[in-house]
Amino acid sequence: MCLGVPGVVEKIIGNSPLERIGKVRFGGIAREINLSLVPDAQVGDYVIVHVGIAISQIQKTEAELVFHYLDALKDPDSAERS
Amino acid sequence: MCLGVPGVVEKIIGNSPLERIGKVRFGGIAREINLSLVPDAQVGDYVIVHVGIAISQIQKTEAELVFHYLDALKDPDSAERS
Amino acid sequence: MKYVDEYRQSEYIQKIATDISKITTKTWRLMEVCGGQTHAIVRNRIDQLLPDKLELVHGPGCPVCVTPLEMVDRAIAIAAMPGVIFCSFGDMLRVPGTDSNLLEIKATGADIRIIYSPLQAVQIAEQNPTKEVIFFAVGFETTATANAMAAALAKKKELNNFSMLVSQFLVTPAIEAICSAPESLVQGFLAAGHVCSVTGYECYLPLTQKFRIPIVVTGFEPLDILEGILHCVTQLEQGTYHVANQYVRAVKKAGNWHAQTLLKRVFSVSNQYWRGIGQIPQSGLVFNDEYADLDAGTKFALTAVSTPEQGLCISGDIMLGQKKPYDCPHFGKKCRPEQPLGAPMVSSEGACSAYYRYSQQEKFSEHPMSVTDKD
Amino acid sequence: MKYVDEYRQSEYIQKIATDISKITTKTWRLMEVCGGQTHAIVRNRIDQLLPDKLELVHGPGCPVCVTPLEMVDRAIAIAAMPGVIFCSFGDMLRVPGTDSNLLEIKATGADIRIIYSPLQAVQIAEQNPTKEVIFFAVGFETTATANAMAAALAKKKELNNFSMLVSQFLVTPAIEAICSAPESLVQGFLAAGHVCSVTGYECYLPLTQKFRIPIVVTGFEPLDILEGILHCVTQLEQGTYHVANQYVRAVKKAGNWHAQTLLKRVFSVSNQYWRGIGQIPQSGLVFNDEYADLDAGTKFALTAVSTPEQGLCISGDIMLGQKKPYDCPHFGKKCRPEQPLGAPMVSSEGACSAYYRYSQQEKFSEHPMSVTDKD
Amino acid sequence: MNIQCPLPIKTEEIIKLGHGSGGEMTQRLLTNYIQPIFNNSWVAQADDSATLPWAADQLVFTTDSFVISPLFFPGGNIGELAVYGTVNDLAMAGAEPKFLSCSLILEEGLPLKTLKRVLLSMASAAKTTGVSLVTGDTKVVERGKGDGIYINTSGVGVLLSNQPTDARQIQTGDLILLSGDVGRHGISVMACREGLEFESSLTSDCAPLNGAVAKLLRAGVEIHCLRDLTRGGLATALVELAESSCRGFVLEESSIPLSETVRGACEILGLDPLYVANEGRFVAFVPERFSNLAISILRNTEVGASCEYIGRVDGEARPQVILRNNLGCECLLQRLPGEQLPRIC
Amino acid sequence: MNIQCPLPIKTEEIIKLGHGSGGEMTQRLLTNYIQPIFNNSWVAQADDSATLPWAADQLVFTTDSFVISPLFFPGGNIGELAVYGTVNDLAMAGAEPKFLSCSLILEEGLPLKTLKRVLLSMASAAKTTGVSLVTGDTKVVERGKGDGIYINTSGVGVLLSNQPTDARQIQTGDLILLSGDVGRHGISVMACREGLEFESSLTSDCAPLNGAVAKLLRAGVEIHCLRDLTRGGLATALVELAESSCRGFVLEESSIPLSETVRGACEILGLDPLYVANEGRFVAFVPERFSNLAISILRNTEVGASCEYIGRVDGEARPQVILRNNLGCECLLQRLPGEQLPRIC
Ligand code: SF4
Ligand code: SF4
Ligand SMILES: [Mg+2]
Ligand SMILES: [Mg+2]
Ligand SMILES: [Mg+2]
Ligand SMILES: [Mg+2]
Ligand SMILES: [Mg+2]
Ligand SMILES: [Mg+2]
Ligand SMILES: [Mg+2]
Ligand SMILES: [Mg+2]
Ligand SMILES: [Mg+2]
Ligand SMILES: [Mg+2]
Repeated sequence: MCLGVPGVVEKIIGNSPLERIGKVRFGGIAREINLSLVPDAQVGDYVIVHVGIAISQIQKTEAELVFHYLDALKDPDSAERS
Repeated sequence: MCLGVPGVVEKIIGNSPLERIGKVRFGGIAREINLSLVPDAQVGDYVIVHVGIAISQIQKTEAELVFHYLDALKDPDSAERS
Repeated sequence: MKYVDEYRQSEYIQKIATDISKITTKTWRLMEVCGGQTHAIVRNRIDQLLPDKLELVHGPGCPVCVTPLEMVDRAIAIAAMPGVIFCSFGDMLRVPGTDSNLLEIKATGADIRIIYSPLQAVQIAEQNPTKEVIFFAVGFETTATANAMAAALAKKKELNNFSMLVSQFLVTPAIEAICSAPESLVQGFLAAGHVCSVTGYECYLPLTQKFRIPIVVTGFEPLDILEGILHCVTQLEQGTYHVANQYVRAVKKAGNWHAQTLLKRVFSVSNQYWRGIGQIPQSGLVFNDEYADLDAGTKFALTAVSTPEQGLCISGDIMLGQKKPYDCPHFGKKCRPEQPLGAPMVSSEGACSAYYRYSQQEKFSEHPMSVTDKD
Repeated sequence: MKYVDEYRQSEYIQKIATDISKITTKTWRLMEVCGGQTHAIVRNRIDQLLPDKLELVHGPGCPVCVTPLEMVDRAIAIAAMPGVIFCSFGDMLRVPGTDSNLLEIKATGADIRIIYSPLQAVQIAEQNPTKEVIFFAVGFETTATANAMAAALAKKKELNNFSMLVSQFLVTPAIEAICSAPESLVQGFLAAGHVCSVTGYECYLPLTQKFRIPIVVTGFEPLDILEGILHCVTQLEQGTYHVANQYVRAVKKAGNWHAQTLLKRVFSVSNQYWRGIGQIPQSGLVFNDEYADLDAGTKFALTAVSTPEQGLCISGDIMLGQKKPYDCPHFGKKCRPEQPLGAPMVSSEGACSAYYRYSQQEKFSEHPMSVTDKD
Repeated sequence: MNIQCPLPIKTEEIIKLGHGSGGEMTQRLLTNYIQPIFNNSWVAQADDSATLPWAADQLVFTTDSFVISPLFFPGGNIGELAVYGTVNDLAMAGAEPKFLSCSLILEEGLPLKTLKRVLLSMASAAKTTGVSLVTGDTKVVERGKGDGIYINTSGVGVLLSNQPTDARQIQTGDLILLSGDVGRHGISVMACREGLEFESSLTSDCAPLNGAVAKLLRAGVEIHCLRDLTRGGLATALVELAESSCRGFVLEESSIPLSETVRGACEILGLDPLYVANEGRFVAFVPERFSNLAISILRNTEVGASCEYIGRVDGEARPQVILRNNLGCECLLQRLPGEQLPRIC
Repeated sequence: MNIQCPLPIKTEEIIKLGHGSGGEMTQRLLTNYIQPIFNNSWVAQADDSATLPWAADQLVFTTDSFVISPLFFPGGNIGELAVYGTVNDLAMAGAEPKFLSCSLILEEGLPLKTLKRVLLSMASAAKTTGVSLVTGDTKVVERGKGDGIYINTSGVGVLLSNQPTDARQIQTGDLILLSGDVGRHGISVMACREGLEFESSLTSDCAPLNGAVAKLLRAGVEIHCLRDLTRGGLATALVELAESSCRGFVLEESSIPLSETVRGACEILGLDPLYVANEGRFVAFVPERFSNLAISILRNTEVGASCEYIGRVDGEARPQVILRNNLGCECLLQRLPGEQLPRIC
């Protein structure tokens, strides 16, 4: 369950309690999203959005780990992952 | 004002106060009509109906007067009406 | 149909018309009081059967025409409220208010129901307990009787979501007002048969004497109207003035006692404003105290709104018999049935509308079809 | 789209799939806990990339599938009331109740609104003060967080025409229940990444130890799921069992503190009945006392109605990983997406529906198009 | 608050939005209802259009949408009406109706059995009139955005005669033949409308006119113009023709057939029967030399049994319609401004 | 109780029931709106049908009703849609569209200026596509029984080629040419729907396809089948064709054009873009030897600028559609049961 879609924060619009609102872009579209649960997310950050509410912020460095591993796989000797 | 249409009482359906109801026929159609204001009207009698309520009962004899007069007019000597 | 067909037979009609022509020696101006009479006359073109010397003028007896502008505005405001079912006779829907009419309000979403009988409004209230049901109770004595029946029934059924916006008129004070006007040109009256079935015609006796003018109660079929005219012209030619009853088959001198009792039980006489004419003392019927809770005017108190009549429409002059629709500069131009400027153009028995619909053949060159309009 | 496209690249997918095949030496049965994972697997036919020895079974993580029949009946009864606006996510509309479903009730006139976010339901309540607005708050921890936000906002705005019919489930007790079942064949779990973004995964640590079973938190993109499988199979082949987090970019060990705080502010843990499975202790979330006035279950007290589950649907066995949709005798016959017999056939990520839609190519001869049905 | 009805009554099989989605439910509607009921090779192909044989160098094309409430009324239903209405418009152009399209706008919640009844009526009406329903479309609108069923039918036909048949052919001296009594359709529909209900055995005049027209034309009757009477009644149809033809018509009220039922209803509601709707009546403009032939043929058809000559085209060029009434007076007939509303006075 | 607003705001000029009565108001609608805007000799005659010249021995006939909400959406409106939709159905039969009918179902309360905008769009769409709107009908339904405007258009056209163009002509080895990216119409309409609103610069793909089809056919491209993608999207259209042709199709997901906007919207709403509605896209089944010619012609048209070959007709006879996805897996495409609803998971 729980469709979660990554989007980038384009603007912070409101900031009252329970109503930290931002404009978040998903590919070619943008929508107002409640950012109250990701208080650290700033313009340019990516968040995971579920039913109109951001539930977590994407960690850039962690996101790249898998690709480092996969790119390394080209080298048949390093097929083992830490 | 006051469209009034003559119809014949075909049936008495209800008889509570303010709700003396009868089926009244007008040419090829029939409709339920409130007969409370014409308490003497019985099946076979003609009544004048205005907006669903009978406001008076037609007097058969009186209705014929004009035709007696007109029929008499044929006779040029009796053109004067009483 | 019995009691209808006989009164439309060509042969009898011709006889009586001939009779009228025979006895008419001078110019006479008669007023048919009631819109129903006007309708019968113009629809059947009875005018074509009368000698040129006789002129028929149209009276104020059309509730659609005389209901005050302010009352129409009030009806529109109530009908536009949410949670309301507004019930009205079909003819009231096109009457122009200051800015709109009921048909337009309906088109923008108001729940407005066209009913055939006031008793249906009571039924609708019973069936819709969560809605406020308001009935637009317009009319003269005849319809007021039916309205009173609806009120009494609602009371009996203890409905508290039902009320009536009343705009009711009495014929006798209107006739008196017309006779009293110094400029009045009316020489005889054809009184409304259906009103008299309720009221009787004793009330006319003092008027004939006071104004020395004949009053003839007539039915609404062509033969009734012609016979009424014959009675009236006969009196005029003979210089007499009394009340005659042409509509003997349905009208008794004392009227309908049951109807009168019911009317009195629910309503009291009051002053009344007539659209286009003005205030006429003791010419209206409003709820009496016992029925005051059914008064939609009180239940839905309207912040007083000044709705002065527009200057364009000369309906007052027309209803008082002083002018004909043709005399109105707007007739058939700015004012047409599909776009009425005044109430007499609305109902098909309103004087202007009746003239418009059935008299166009004389003035084809001004045919409205050729008028291009914004619409 | 960033953080989407990278995880769907064919080249990486092939690499990781090859990796999985390389290390798999025995038959393993893994359960993907969440309907979103099922959807990604079946929609993309990820099963075609896996060695025959690996079997994926579908878990109970679809709120559409596990919401009790009685709750659906209750939703239908409330939605059918006059004066009500009933708000729901799109997927709940086709779930079969005892005699009907929300889509049918809508078709017969109920005001049912499909919303994208619980916050819209609050907005609708604000905009319609004369109506009762009820939101069907189904979901696991992730959606429950959003539901809690809606409740807190409604409270803050002092709306008294807003309430929520809650049917909320917790994942951890369900995993524990599956592991505890003596007949369980599941050897490893792919845990739901979005649930864990809220809850974190510390709660899984005792489970891996108690049942000696690997649990891998995964995202929902094809690459996420494959990497999760790789992690899980690696552990199984090595005979280890611990919690691994594949979805590192979005899930922290401790989860989202703000979300957890909000959840606790509004809801408390309770026993919960799961459709097809039965009661699981401490596996639900209901309003705590402070928010009890928002509970539609209390506000619209339903005269207790016994709604025993029908015997036909074997959804419980399917959700517990004991049977596959193909094992159900009704699958694709009496039970089809346009006419579901059980909840797993309803939502496109319900196990039966997913199998139906994307697996027909193996059994064309039974193609439902050729089934003539009354409809 | 307590809910009265713990569970909703089992809903019958009804139209849902999904039936209009273009997916599996739409497909089932097509294969289980439309195709077996309309049953011809074109609808069986289930294309978005039909490719039809055509052997004429002219084509008569017409369209009408039907939005009647109630859907079923004494003597007919919306399905029949939709087929006959378009067939009649083709017949009125002097054409033989060939092919019809059928486009449905269904309101969410419509019982499928109601739809089936309507479709069966359409199929049988098509059979009666010799047309095929060859192409169609189905849309579903949300509850409260429709009224059960709206149907559009469009039709194509071939001309039956080389003589053009339209208002511009009307000539001075033509007689006006009315195919039967007027107002039945409007009054029989009104009789079952909420609030105006009355008792009567009246049925709608709803009927196909192409058979009668074909008989007249094939017998060599010269017809200058044909017009079916619909929404605005006899009066409106004639006013329109007077304008289009730039001729004046004179009618005799006494010769216009009218049933006692229609009269009674019009009296109590304050309506004029000449403006009440019809669905199976027409007027034909016939030169005097064909008048006996025309009436004798029409009298022998089912739809024309009570036909009458009701007037003639006047020498005078004024485009107007005069009704000479039973009292011997002349009334000008005009279009009504809008709908005819029941009157109280 | 006190009435807030003592007098209602002056209503703008709106549609009333009288406009559908067949009387004077209907006439004015015709003479002030329909006739001057559609402006051709057939509507000027104001008959109930149009008699049209026809110089072919076949006739392609189609109909569609348009019930879209909102009436105006980014990149188009219901009027354009109604003309293009029917023109496209004719084009898809390999026909040159000739004449269209226009039947309006108007809801009481519709502003006349909205109607005018829609009619002007229809007239201009007709001009663009070279068809004439020759016959029509107008009905008015009570408030709450419609949704502003419903439009039915039916159309007739003549075949452009002697080769039949329909599902039964599809042959093994045919390439499937898709005229452009999918899902624009559905998503741009959804973007302005209450509750799902999102920001995007997306416009509907709503466009006429007859020009492009005519170019292909006139250049001698052999086309076995044409189908425009409408309600059920690309997937539903292809499933239908697979069934009608009794052939299997294999598609490459990577070659199906899709805009970033449509992708984004589909991700957040949980929709599958292959099932989202289009109004200006089509697929053509082309034998391999014409594939270069076909794509080079289509690329040079406005509606086909982003066209691509997306798959081919399989040798195997199973009537099914297989999508080979970006991961190299094969998915069977099927009709959806009903409408696609937004998902949460
Ligand atoms: S024509 Fe119109 S403006 Fe003139 S008096 Fe009559 S209603 Fe009034
Ligand atoms: S196929 Fe249908 S009946 Fe069988 S388990 Fe799945 S949902 Fe239940
Ligand atoms: Mg037509
Ligand atoms: Mg027609
Ligand atoms: Mg016609
Ligand atoms: Mg279609
Ligand atoms: Mg409805
Ligand atoms: Mg079509
Ligand atoms: Mg189409
Ligand atoms: Mg198409
Ligand atoms: Mg028409
Ligand atoms: Mg609406």
